[in-house]
Amino acid sequence: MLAQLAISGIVVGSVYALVALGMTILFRATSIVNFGHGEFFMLGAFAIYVLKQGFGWSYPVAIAIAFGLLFLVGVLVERVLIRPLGSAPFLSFAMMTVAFSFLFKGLTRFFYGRDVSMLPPLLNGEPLDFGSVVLFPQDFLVIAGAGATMTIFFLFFEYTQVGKIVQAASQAPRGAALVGINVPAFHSAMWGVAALTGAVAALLIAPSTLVYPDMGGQMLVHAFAAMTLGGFGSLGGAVLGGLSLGIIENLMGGYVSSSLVEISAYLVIMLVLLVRPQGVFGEWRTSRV
Amino acid sequence: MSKTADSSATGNYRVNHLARGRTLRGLGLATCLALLLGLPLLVNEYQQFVVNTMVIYALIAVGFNVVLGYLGQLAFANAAFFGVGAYATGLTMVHLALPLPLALLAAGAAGTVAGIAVALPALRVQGHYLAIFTLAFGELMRWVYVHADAVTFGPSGFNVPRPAALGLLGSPERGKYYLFLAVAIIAIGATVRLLRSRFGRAFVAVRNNERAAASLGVSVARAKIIAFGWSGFLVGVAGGLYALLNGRVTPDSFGLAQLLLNFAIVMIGGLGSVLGSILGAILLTGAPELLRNFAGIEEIVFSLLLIGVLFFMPKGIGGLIAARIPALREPLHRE
Amino acid sequence: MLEVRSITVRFAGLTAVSDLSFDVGEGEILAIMGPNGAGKTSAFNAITGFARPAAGEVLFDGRSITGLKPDAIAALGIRRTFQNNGILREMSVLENVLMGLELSTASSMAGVVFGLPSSVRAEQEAVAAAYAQLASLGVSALAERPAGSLSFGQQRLVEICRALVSGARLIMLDEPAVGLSPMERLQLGEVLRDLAARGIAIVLVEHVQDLVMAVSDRVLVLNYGKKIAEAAPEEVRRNKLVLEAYLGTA
Amino acid sequence: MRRTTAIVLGALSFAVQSTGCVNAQETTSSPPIKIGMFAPLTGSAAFAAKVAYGASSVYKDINDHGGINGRKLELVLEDDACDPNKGIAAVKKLTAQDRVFLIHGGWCSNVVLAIKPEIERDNTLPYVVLGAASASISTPVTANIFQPVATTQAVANTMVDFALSRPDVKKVAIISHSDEWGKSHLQPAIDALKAHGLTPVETVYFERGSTDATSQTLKLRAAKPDAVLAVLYPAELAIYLRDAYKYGVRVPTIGTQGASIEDTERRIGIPDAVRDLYIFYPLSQTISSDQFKPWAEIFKKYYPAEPIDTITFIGVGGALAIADVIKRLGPDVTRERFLSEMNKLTNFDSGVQASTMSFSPLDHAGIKSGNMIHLVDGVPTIVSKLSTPKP
Repeated sequence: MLAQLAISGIVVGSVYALVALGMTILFRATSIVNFGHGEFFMLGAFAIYVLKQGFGWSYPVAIAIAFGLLFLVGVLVERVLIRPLGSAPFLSFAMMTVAFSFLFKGLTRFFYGRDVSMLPPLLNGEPLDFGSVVLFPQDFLVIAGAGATMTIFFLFFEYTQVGKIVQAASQAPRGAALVGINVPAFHSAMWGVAALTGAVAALLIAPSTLVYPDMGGQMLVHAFAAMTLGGFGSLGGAVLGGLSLGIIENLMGGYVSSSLVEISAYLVIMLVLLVRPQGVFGEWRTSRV
Repeated sequence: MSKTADSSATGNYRVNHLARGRTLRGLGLATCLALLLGLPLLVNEYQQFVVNTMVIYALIAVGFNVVLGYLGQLAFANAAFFGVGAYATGLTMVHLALPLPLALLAAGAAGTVAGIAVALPALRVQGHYLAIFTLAFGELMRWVYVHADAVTFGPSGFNVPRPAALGLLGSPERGKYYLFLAVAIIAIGATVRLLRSRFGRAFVAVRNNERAAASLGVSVARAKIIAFGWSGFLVGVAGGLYALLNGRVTPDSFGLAQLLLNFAIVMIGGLGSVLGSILGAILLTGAPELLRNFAGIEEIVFSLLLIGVLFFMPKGIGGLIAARIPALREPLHRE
Repeated sequence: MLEVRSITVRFAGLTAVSDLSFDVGEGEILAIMGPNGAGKTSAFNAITGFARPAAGEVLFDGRSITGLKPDAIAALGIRRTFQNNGILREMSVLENVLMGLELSTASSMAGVVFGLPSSVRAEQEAVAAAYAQLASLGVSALAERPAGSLSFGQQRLVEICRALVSGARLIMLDEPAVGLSPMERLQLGEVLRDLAARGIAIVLVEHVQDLVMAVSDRVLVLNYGKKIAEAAPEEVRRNKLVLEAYLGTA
Repeated sequence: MRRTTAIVLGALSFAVQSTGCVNAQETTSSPPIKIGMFAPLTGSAAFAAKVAYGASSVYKDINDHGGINGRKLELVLEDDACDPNKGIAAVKKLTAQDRVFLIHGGWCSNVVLAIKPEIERDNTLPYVVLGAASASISTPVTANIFQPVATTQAVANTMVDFALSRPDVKKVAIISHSDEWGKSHLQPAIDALKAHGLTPVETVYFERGSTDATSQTLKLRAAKPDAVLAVLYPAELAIYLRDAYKYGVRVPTIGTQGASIEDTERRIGIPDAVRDLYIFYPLSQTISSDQFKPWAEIFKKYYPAEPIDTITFIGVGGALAIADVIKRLGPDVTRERFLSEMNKLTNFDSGVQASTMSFSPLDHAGIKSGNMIHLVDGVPTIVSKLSTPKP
């Protein structure tokens, strides 16, 4: 049972990790904590749903276009809502993200709130038995999809020239501007990438659950918990935090009580921030306050 | 309201310059009070109910503003304080048969305790850490309401007894109105006095610059605890009134939707403005009732309003008033 | 009045101040100079409670204040300014000065909330005292202005006003002349000498030589966290080590 | 402050004027009968707006056929957003401002329970529940509150009876949401099992919005149940069924109303995973059946953009009962007579609901049972007993 709980925890956790990674990238690049990140996930799911079910397009086409759309949404959010705030205080940015999260939720609810929307599974198939552990093909897809996306980000940030410059730009925007980086464009792109990771997470998880306007809230809290656990602003921490959170939830449910599954994330956030605010895996990074 | 405002005006250091403004303001407040007292004669029961809701939200907004606007801390625990207050009033009336005034005090006490509980991490973590912490705290409270069935009656909530005294003035809504109005005037009046005293200045100093504040002898920790505690007290009492207003307390009332509403009211009313908070509450609780025929766009309208405020009037309605009507300017206004 | 006994301050693994000692007496003006990164602000922070010295002791009136919190140190009558933005920008000038009275205003939480006469009176007296202090520095016309909208010179005056109103006996100024016009510098120098004449001790960190030379009784020079000279202004000017420290790094 | 008052008064005068407009339209000699309705048209439960639209298309259809005894029905529909505070405001508006004859409304039980004291206070006002199922709405009985839908009690009883309809089922486990909806089914189900001398071998909670039921399913599997009662919303039901199949919990699963069995199968993508799924079904026939064609057409006529679902028809039985009772009142339509006629309604067959509706002064829970639906060769079919396992 332990092995099964742990493996299933990793499957769910890898989606949390992916969403947390998207938020972390944005935070690293712009010092903005995006309280509307859950809505990127939700919009990603709806984009795929509308293209696949509404327009009747095939999954590959729908997915490709949905990813493109979400990138665009991220860029637009930055251009239209974030950039005009200029050098406003931290509070204003936080509030702006709260505001657009409710805007997106409201718009989606207005158009799709009365439907029960769902996506067909990406992969059908009988469960595969590995002795004490049973997995669906879809589970492999989730791990592989999340794993691949995360690997791409790591390779990009740690090993490419552009990635290193990008990191520099996030740490010292003025210096970056001096060496010729177009910082505003870079910020736009990072918003786009963040929204795109939301869409990837949505693709991995939405076919096995419903698509509904409130689906972002839960995911946001899980991503926060993952980031907090792993140390705010640490890419590796976000991933480790996400995976750990998935396992913690399952172990809580399996060994303690099923009513604790839903608050595991909240408890993790509160405990970590009270006891070790720098995160279990992370180093302390002072944030823009 | 005239009594409250008068005594706070004496504590108001502008007053030396504005002796004439003071008389005018006194007259204005007296008129206002008369209108507020006479209001029930002009409205039907439904409208009275909506007005009662406005009074509660005015109290919530002022309370939330203490932390968000004056202390400048991004805390998302307001819906939790509200819920704690509602549960405290309802449960002490049901389980302990407390009389109404005591049950409301219990709400205030519970809110204060919750406020201080949130202030403690606020001493260690700030900014988005605090925001996330308080978000988690609020959801945890909701989980407690749902799962502590034996005390809280679980997810379906419970009915709050209706004190007979509230029906003495014809309709219970009218009775509630005078009760709510009295509580709100006393509580908001006290808040105004607090904000204009050295305590309020300490809040704003902490918001401005914690290090500078500390160098002036402000205990940052104490200022945060007082602000959060007081905010929790006001919002807790508002929660107690909310329990009475609806006659029923359910966990669902204190979730993210509630938080958005509180947040929007304070932002649109204006950070660091008591008057703005009150007007914001009236606007945002009244507008959905007027727009009943256009249901479904509440979230969209609120969020667009929020965005508009952030772009075009960062000081909200309160800032607008301060710019236009100097007599209504509030000391300690965010500049 | 202030005795600093061989304090050492470490910050993120670096030794910012090492083994620093000095005294300041009533009515004395001590200037601390030194190149950038010499540890001047760290020394300030250690004295005023914003940083904890790794070793050494700070005495005020013969009592150790080492390791006290900033607000507790402020309560003893030590007030400081910050290199930049020590002013509370979003508050009015009057409110800034009132902040100086934070500790001496006797209003209680309950008194304020219930509007008790004693607290109301305490608040009114504070306002009166703040006005009086502004008037004594000749800036009462600024009372209602938001502090953030003032010129740098005016901001310094407000900060000094804020320190004075609290009855501070030691005022520590961190680069007060930054951004000031020559006229304003002269004015500031006059104010400082005035304060010293009233028996207030002043410690200032300053780069602007003419101000330092004009006002200070003694000058202390720091380099790499160490004291390399402490003497009257004219002597320091001729000190070899000091010249090296400045020219060598220039 | 003066502005405050100005805004308040402005708002109120607007509200007063808008009522005036409504009154001005009533010019015919026999005024319409005003029916107030409230439902979650927005918010997280907005999918249930179609319950209100289903019922209101009945009233519209009646009007298009000349009304009742020559009088038209005038419907005032309010949003409650599934929020008690908004629900109370809606009811107060309907009674104090619109002065409706009766109220037919409420999908969310927490809203209905919140307005209950309000309705009790004005005990002449007839209130008929639109779709809310909580058993505590009609138990204990309130003179003017009628519940013409299957209560959670009725649903839970039906589920338990159905699970035990096969003699070898002795160990029953439950997986449930812990919200108001979940718990209002859970307790009656446990009570119903108790009446058969059984206790659930395992009860686990599975929360709304979760994406994985591994820990819950493994716990259920460890208890080795003969049948599982699943008090879950459609999304979570599908997740649970997939995991149950994955981890080899292959016993009959009995679900509450709300989930479409075909959708569930399509979402899981494995026909075998829903082979043993039975879902409580409140209607007399499947909505694709011939008997439901006319109803579907009426609905399409008035709400062409709304999709048709099982829950579209939940409020239809109540609307038909209300219309029937008003018709029996003849020209003398008073609230008092309506309440007394309602109490006399016996074995009223709406043709829509799974069972007939009966009220008496002592019992205002009008519907006592429902159907079970099951996929037979991929076709949703109404069944009455748990079939014996295939070899």
